[in-house]
Amino acid sequence: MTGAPDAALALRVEDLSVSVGGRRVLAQVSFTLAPGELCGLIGANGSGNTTLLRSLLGFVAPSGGTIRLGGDGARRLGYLPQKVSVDPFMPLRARDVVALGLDGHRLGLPLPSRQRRARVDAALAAVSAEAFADRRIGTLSGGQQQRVFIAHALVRRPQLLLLDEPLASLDPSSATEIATLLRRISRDTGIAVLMSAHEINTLVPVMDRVIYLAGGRAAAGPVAEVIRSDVLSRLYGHHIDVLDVHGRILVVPAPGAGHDHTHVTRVP
Amino acid sequence: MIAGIFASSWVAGSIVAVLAGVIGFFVVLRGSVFAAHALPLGAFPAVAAARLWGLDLLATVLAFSVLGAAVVAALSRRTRRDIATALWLVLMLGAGELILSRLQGYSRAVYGLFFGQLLGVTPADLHMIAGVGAVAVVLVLIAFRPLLLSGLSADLAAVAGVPAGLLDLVFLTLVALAAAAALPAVGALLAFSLMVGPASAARMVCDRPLPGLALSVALALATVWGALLLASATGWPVGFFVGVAGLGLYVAGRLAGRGYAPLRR
Amino acid sequence: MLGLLPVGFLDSAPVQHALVIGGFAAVVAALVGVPTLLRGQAFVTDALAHVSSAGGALAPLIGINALGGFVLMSLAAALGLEAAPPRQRAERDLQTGAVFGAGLGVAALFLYLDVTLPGGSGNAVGVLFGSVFLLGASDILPAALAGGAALALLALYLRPMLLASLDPDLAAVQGVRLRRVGLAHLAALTLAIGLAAMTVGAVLSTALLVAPAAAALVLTDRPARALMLAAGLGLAGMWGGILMAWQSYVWTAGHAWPASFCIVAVLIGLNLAATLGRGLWRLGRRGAA
Amino acid sequence: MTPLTRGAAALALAALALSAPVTSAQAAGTGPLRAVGIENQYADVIAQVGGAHVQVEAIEIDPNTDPHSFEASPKIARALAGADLVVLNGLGYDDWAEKMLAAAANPARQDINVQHLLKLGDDTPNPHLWYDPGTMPAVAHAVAEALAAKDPAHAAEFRANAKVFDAALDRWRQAIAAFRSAYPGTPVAVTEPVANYLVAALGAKVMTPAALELAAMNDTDPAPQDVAAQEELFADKAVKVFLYNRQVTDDLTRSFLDMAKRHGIPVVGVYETMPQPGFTYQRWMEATTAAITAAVAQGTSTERLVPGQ
Repeated sequence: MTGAPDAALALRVEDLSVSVGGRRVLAQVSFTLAPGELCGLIGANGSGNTTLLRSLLGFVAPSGGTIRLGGDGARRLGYLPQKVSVDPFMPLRARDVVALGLDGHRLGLPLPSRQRRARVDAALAAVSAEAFADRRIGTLSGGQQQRVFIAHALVRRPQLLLLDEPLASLDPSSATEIATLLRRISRDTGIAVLMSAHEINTLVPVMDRVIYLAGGRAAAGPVAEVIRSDVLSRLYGHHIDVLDVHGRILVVPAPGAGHDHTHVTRVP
Repeated sequence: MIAGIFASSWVAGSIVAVLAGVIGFFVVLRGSVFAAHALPLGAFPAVAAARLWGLDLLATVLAFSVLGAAVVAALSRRTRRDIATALWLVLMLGAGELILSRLQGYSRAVYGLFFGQLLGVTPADLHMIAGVGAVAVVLVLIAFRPLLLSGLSADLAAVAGVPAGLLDLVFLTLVALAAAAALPAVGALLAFSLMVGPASAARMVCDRPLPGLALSVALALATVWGALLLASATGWPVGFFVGVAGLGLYVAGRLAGRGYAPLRR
Repeated sequence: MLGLLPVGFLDSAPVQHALVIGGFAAVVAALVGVPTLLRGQAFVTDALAHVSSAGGALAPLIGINALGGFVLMSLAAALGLEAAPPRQRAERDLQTGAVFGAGLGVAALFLYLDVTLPGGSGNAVGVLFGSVFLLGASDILPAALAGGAALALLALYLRPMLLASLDPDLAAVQGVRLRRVGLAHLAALTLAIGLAAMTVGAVLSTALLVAPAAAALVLTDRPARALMLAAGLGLAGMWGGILMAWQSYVWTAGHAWPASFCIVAVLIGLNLAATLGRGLWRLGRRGAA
Repeated sequence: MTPLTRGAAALALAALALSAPVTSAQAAGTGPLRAVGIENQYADVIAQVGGAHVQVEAIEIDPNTDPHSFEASPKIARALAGADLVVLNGLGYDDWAEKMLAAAANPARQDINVQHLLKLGDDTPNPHLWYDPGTMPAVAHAVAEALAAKDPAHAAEFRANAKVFDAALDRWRQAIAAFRSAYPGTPVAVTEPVANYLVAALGAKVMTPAALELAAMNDTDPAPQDVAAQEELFADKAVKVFLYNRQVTDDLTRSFLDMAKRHGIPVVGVYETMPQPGFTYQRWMEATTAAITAAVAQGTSTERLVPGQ
């Protein structure tokens, strides 16, 4: 599905449709992502977030549409799956986890090299994890582990970093920290970041673009152009109110429109 | 004090210890303890079949162990792994009993598979143990990083393009190889003890994989040598000391791990 | 229906005892198997069954019967496991493995002493491969006691067991004493293994606990139905195996197949059929949708 | 090198240094020879032939379990490695010993494998060779020759002792001949084929289904039909005596014992190893034969052999 390189864009998705087990999960989803952009992928459970990410990774074959990756055409993707649960007694330091991101798929014993160490250090520095780089992964807090896994995904210098619900299991302050961290990484390195979330407000201050998924369809664009009553109403197929309460966004279905796909973003 | 313990026993015990230490490290890391118990014991019908049809014992045991690894790997995609393993094990033990009942004459030698005779290792056994053991250790070291990564998280391994199904099969086959090599010396039951105890203590003490692996091997060697010395001093069988040392190492590991790794989270 | 059975089958005293006691054992084991699998303890089951060999080896040394030694040793192992229960499944497997290894080491010692010391009689490892056709009227009482106790524990603690297997934290919040439930479960498990060991032997008793319960849990999600299905499948496996063992005498001219093998084979066959049937049914439903 | 690996290496070296192959502790000509009988009945024969010039050790005193599921200890390994003569049964009955002797190869040691001595094939179904009246005389003579080779100074004494041993078996042989002529073709039931060689020598017939004997011996499940056939033997009083293995009992054999008692079939205990104390091999065999005779003649049971009877 990967087409010709498109130098200006990190990712271009056109009319992507995906069916899983005979059920259409995504219908004609289109969006683009430029290098250095951070894009939020917002949608309720079951609205196709994970399927979209998995089809970008090539784990799921689309039934229609195209996915083009930018740059030199090599599929340099970083991915952080939802909820990586770690055995607390795993004999791996944070540093070792990051190193596995670099060459965990290679055969043979890991030979220490200056270059390898430098890249691991750089990835750890990028997520500000130097302080606990030599601690066992199982002893780190959820937020610290999430940083290490982001470094694990970053260390191979991807063009595009995909993260599935990276904030889901974090407390609000850690979530904000990680969101800000991702913002900084995308700005500093030019990596395009696509992260899914249930909750929009943590991402509002950091994201450049948003893809809003509902019922398998998507509305994509800058936040101000997508999170609007008219756009979301069209997406859901019935009236939706978008309220601004002291700087927090509330997506509320109109009374009586008790449809399956209605979705109220949680206000923390 | 050492008189009565033969050089071949020391060497065989040391090879099995290295093998168990290496394979056991990944058994513990990947949570494949049940498979490590079931695959060696699943060779029970192989021992009986080799006698019934006059087959080569090692070849038959290897074939059954590898078949077991393949079946468990395949079945665990359909059902839960522990259930697949349990069902495979009881089917094999039942089949072993069936084959045993077809044998004429005194055929209880097949039960020798359970406990092994470390002191009865012949030079021919030694070559076999060393050969199969070397293959298994080399394969583990080749697949070191993918095994580590998929042990950390199956999802992360999949993202890195590690073929999970294949790796799983390779790993279970390695466990089966290790078991086949260890059978004549320490038997199916104690090979397992040697895989679990040292590795579980090592991963608590070491934060890094390679030193952890080295410590696992060192503890396994210490277990075997200590067991041989104690057995020599007391006149009791080696297996008793191996089994008890395995539990001791596990408990020591748990106590060592309590300090810094939260059990409850 | 009865007319379909081979001549002499129901008239044979060994068969009658096997059908009654074996059937009871199969039902108890299948029922205990359901919460056992829900708690993810297939390995514990197998480990306790194998550790019994130490009890079998101990029995002649201290002059008790093999089954007594067996229950004694697996109960000791169960208590050892419950003394410090870890939370993660991988950790529990490791702990089980360590206790298992120690149990077998002890078995190695007892077996050694059995051979080299003058002592009582008793076949130390014979109990590992029991036989359903050797059950007699004298086995009814111990079977009823062990099975009754296991069923009583199950009846008392089934709901907390299910809740604790679903979510230990939730169960703790609801006032379930996890330690007590775990202990009750292991006690019921040990009794069920002992009962199953009387019929198919200790090392194969895992089959009676795991196979029917696993098949039932494939077929239904509801605990009550799973219990009923498991009991039915266990009974079917036991009786089918007994019939197969009886008939094999005819098939192979005087060389019957071991009853334990037949029972295990039928049980696993039923399990495979359930798994395949469920898969086909799902496939069919998907095709229809 | 970390301290740990250094320690491990040191340990390894120490182990290697200590693990030099063990040689016979016995220098020729000084002190008594050392011999091992794997089963105590063989040890008894060695003792009778060797007299004061041989120090004998028995390994299996009471195999009330399967010798295969047992792991031999260094003590046993030491005894075997340091012995000048080892007698083992063969036929897989004590194959742990075969393995251990192969592991501790010692050209100075004489190994007498009774199976090979009697030129029996590996497919011989019954390993309980000592119940055959032909076995022990052959063993005694082989032991005498082996000892004579080790200690030529006492060769004549060893050979004479073997002749005495052989002659001492005459009473047993006479008892067998008397039984043969008095009770030809006596039907007997058994649990395992323990004493079947004696049964054959007595001219008696084992009525128990062969598959059932095998199942009992090898711990596999018996067929209900075979169990029923055995029960019928008791119920119909179709057998005159039931030979019961005293040392390896399980549910199967116990249920037969109960049945035999219920139907008034006399029971005679037979053994995997020589009952101790108070028995020699000759006395043991005589007592067993006398017990079978008493059972057939008077219907008396001898469940446990007691010395002095």
